[in-house]
Amino acid sequence: MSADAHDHPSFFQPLPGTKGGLASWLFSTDHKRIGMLYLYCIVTMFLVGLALGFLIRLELVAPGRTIMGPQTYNALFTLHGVVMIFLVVIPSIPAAFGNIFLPIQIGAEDVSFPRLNILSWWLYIIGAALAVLSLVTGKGAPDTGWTFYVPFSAVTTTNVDVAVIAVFILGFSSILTGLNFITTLHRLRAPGMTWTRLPLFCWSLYATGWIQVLATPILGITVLLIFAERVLGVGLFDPSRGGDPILYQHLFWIYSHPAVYIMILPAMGVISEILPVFARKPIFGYKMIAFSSLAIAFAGSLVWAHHMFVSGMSDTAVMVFSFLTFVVAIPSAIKVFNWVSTLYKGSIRVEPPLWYALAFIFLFSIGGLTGLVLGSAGTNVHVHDTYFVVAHFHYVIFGGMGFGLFGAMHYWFPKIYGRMYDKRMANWSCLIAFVGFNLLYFPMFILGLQGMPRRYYDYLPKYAEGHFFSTMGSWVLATGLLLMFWNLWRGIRHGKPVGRNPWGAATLEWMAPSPPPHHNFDAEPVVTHGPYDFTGVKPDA
Amino acid sequence: MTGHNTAHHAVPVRTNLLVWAALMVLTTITVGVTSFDFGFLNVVVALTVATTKAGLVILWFMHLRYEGRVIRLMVFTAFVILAIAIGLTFFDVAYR
Amino acid sequence: MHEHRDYEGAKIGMWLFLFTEVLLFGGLFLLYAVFLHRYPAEFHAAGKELSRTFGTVNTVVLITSSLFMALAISALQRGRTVLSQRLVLLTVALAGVFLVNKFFEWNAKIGHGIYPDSPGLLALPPGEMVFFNLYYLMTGLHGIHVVIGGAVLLYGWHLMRVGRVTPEHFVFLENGGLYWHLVDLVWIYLFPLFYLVV
Amino acid sequence: MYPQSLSPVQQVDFIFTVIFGFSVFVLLAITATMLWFVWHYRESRHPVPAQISGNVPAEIAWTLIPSIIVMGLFYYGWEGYKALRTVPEGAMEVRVTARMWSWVFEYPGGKRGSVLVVPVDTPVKLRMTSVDVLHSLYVPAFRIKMDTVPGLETYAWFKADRPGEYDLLCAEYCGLKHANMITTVKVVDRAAFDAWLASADAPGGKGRALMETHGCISCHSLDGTPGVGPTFKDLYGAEREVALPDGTKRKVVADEGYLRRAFVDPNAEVVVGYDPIMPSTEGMVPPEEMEEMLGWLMHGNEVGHEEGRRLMEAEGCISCHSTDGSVIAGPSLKGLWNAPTIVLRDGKEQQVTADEAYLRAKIANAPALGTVKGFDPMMPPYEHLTPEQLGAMVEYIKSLGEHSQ
Repeated sequence: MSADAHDHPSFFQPLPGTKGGLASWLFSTDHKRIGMLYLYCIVTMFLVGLALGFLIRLELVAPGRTIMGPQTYNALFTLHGVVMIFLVVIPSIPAAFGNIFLPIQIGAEDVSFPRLNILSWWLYIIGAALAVLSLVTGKGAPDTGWTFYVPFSAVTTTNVDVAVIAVFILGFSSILTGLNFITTLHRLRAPGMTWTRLPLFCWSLYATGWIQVLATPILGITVLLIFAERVLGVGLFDPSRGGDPILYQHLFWIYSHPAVYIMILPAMGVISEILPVFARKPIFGYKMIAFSSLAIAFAGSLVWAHHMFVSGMSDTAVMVFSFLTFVVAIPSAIKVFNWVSTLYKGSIRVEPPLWYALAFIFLFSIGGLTGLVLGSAGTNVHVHDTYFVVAHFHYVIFGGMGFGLFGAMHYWFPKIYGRMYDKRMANWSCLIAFVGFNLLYFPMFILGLQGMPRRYYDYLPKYAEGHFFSTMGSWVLATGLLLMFWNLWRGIRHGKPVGRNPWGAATLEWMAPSPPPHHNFDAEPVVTHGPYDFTGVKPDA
Repeated sequence: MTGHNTAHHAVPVRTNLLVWAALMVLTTITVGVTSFDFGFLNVVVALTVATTKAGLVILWFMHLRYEGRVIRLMVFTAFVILAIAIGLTFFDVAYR
Repeated sequence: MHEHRDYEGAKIGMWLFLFTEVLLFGGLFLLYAVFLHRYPAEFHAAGKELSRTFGTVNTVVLITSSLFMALAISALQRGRTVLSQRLVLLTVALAGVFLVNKFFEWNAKIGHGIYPDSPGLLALPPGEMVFFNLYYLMTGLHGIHVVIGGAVLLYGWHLMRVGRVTPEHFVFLENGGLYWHLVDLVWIYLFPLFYLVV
Repeated sequence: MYPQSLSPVQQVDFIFTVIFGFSVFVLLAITATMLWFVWHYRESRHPVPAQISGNVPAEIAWTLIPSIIVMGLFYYGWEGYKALRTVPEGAMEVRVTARMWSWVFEYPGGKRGSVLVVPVDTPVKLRMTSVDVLHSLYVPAFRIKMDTVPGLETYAWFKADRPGEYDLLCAEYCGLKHANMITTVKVVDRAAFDAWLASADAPGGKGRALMETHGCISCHSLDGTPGVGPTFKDLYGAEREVALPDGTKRKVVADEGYLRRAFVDPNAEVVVGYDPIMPSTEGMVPPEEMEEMLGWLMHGNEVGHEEGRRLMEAEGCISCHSTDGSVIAGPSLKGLWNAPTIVLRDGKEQQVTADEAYLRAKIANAPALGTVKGFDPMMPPYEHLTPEQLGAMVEYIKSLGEHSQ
């Protein structure tokens, strides 16, 4: 631990006069401890999801049966989706790093509702437990895909009931986090922390919070309707009862498209933090980036039906939603241009977090640009529900949010633990993961263009080559990621101790000791300059 | 943060009673007009009355009239998003 | 842990929570709008099956309960704790009246063999099936909110009695009141949509 | 560029090319710029950063220019979509029914099959629906994809410009055998198509059709159910008791001679239990047509295994019920005949035997008969099947062997 630890007991240590122990974590209302609980749960769940994805790829290495039967395969990709989307990607950056750093970045002691915060984590755990329960109870693991499309999800005999309740509870957990962050940002900013001095990470969490609050309830009612259809026979999506299955898709995507921005916006926030620190200059166009977060959050809630161009929806709706989809591309493009410009005439120190940020920009650009193919109505028809889509969203979500998360881990690691990981190893793991990632997902674009539909247990021999390379890529990627986690794990225990501000960053969390003490600051800080004003700020490591 | 509760505006009893009376009158109207048939306007009339009633409840009973700009803007945003969700869905269902 | 006394923050949080409730019902309102558009005649026919009297009485009951709630807050702000307590109890009592009413209404319908998945319902035309399914879902979900709202207000009453909600610190009751008004608000829309739909 | 003169496939491919070209350019530009900045402005080479916090004209430029470009992309994308959705006049219509996990294509005139056969250079409009869950008809070669939705008719169209065989896949996840819901679009020349369409695949061919034309079927069932007159099922060669006009009864064998007599003078020997009300066909039916019908009664009426197998493949039965004893989504047809079976019906277990009556009823309306224990209730009803088609299927099941033990 660093020298600071003697003066201020860090949040890892028990509060003076208390016992500590597991209960002091599980029922803690300290935002940092809750954030750490989330972080460890999310990393665990990520490894589970990774293993599931690895098995899926292994099955697809060659046509025909390889290691499992079709029912197992269908359950696996459903589980991979549910775990990755609801247990990893949606909470990931906001619930882990948002919880730990949002209050510190604005100079607050905690979030507005600390008890709701721990409740939110408990709901997450209950949701995760129910998701696991759905595998071992009832008539087998859900086999619907994470989208739970009706009528299939209404007629399959697998245990969809428990799974949708799990999703409902996880949604509630997400809502509480968003609600907490919005209120915190409105009410608990330190003196001098005006909205235009807010770190961009906080701006992105603010925009995310709004999506969580306004979109998630729609998912809640949608999954409840599946439950009602299965258990009570309320057939609002059942055509034989006057219902309409396409309406399910509307409701589902009214949430799930904005949810994509719940996933990516916080990662964009992380990148906006990392780039100026390592370029040693202010972020290019602060207001534009902050505003584009809000613009993405708003415009992102207008485009849901671009997932439904071939669903049987009206052609008019296709035109409207295709148009709006192209509109939402613009704020994302602005962000990318501003990030690249931030590097212009900087004094760039290449450290592991920056590598992850650069990888993010590259992978997210591919994801975004292939989104144009999907947003364009004519081309969407051909690639919809093919491997092209699988590749596209893995580039956006894994390449974007995933590498953003890894970037955040490497960036804030010394702050959380007061130690530094092995930087050489971190660079290598980033490179291996990057190569593996592209080897895994790039062939999927080609497979999709050739007409390989997604969610196929088996495939025609003409797609064998692409699948083979893709599976190879999954091995390389897994190697890179395991190396990365191992390196971080070793860093926690044996890393070189560091001081308060090893990167020379200017946001408030770097003024607190590493690791931060229980109440974050000795005295309430007064903010006098912007978050990316590096004049006089020096790295102290 | 602010430790006490001075900013609160106690709504006069009279105002509350007036709002209640207005809500009752609107309820009578909306039940009463069902004996007339305005065709498709029936729904419009019913929803206009309902929205007026909702406005009264939000502004006075829920004190939105006395809240600051932040909360008002938030309420507005929430209803706009709901309206967008319903409105854009009709690009599908109305043209299918 | 130390207590936050940020009333404005608590209210913002409550409003945000209310938005989630609005959007939760919003999904169902969306479905209602679409199906009304698709089956206007069937909705008209099915709407006639519901008792307008029950609906109107319940509307009056809920609006009046909302008035009592608003009066309870005003009374508390003026320091008249006992009056406020009584008004809260009156509000909860009206919630009970609403639920009893609702019980008889549902009971009558179920007695006629009209409830989700019943043979009687499945024999109806598709549009009417949708109408009744929506009716049970939306009024059912609303009913659950009435129960929760009543429970929250009862707890608020208890807090007043033990002196944890006071004329100085009443944000719990105020937020409980906001929740209760929201329940009223949802009913203000449900009433014309189901009982007066023509 | 005159998009009107392009086929939808060419038009869509054109948009692909444009978007990919644009994307590759942007990606390379961003990546190269980024890496060059990182290298050029590295700390050791550029120790003092310039304090630039923005540049409004540049930001406006890279807001406006992409906006204009993406609007252009939207326009071309929409044009391509319109081409995919605008069916030329006079397109041949084929009805598509998707079900777990097979396709049924129904042509004008009622011919049905599980492979989509179309003539070359002819626009084909597919009018699609589903009987169970969502599926999606996807033919990569024609760039078309459209969900099939229960309770809704959707459409897609294409024009094949050269003969050949193309994959037709299901693109919307639909359960266990989603990946096997693949069939073929067979594009053939016009003459071959016409010949194929005209080829009879209804059992019995012309004689059977004439039976319908002359209204015989309305009184004489084909599946054994009693009607106004005796059933045709298993009639040829059977022994029957008949009543003569004078009231005496005797036994006859329904051989060729009897059948001929029955055509000409039907009320001379009436099967006991029926009224003598059939009009004579003499003068009503040309002799050669009578011969056709007679021929069908004697030979065509024996439903063959081949026919049953063909039907069960066309209707997609085989995609859930194996013929080799393995279990897919439903019980195997092998050894099913007369097998004791436990079905769950209204929550109760019942013991039934897979006999003729059960199998016919089960195929025609599975949901009404409950579910075989251990399987999911997912088999849709097949109400469009005629009694003799059901008979053919049962015959085929019989041919796969009786339940042993």
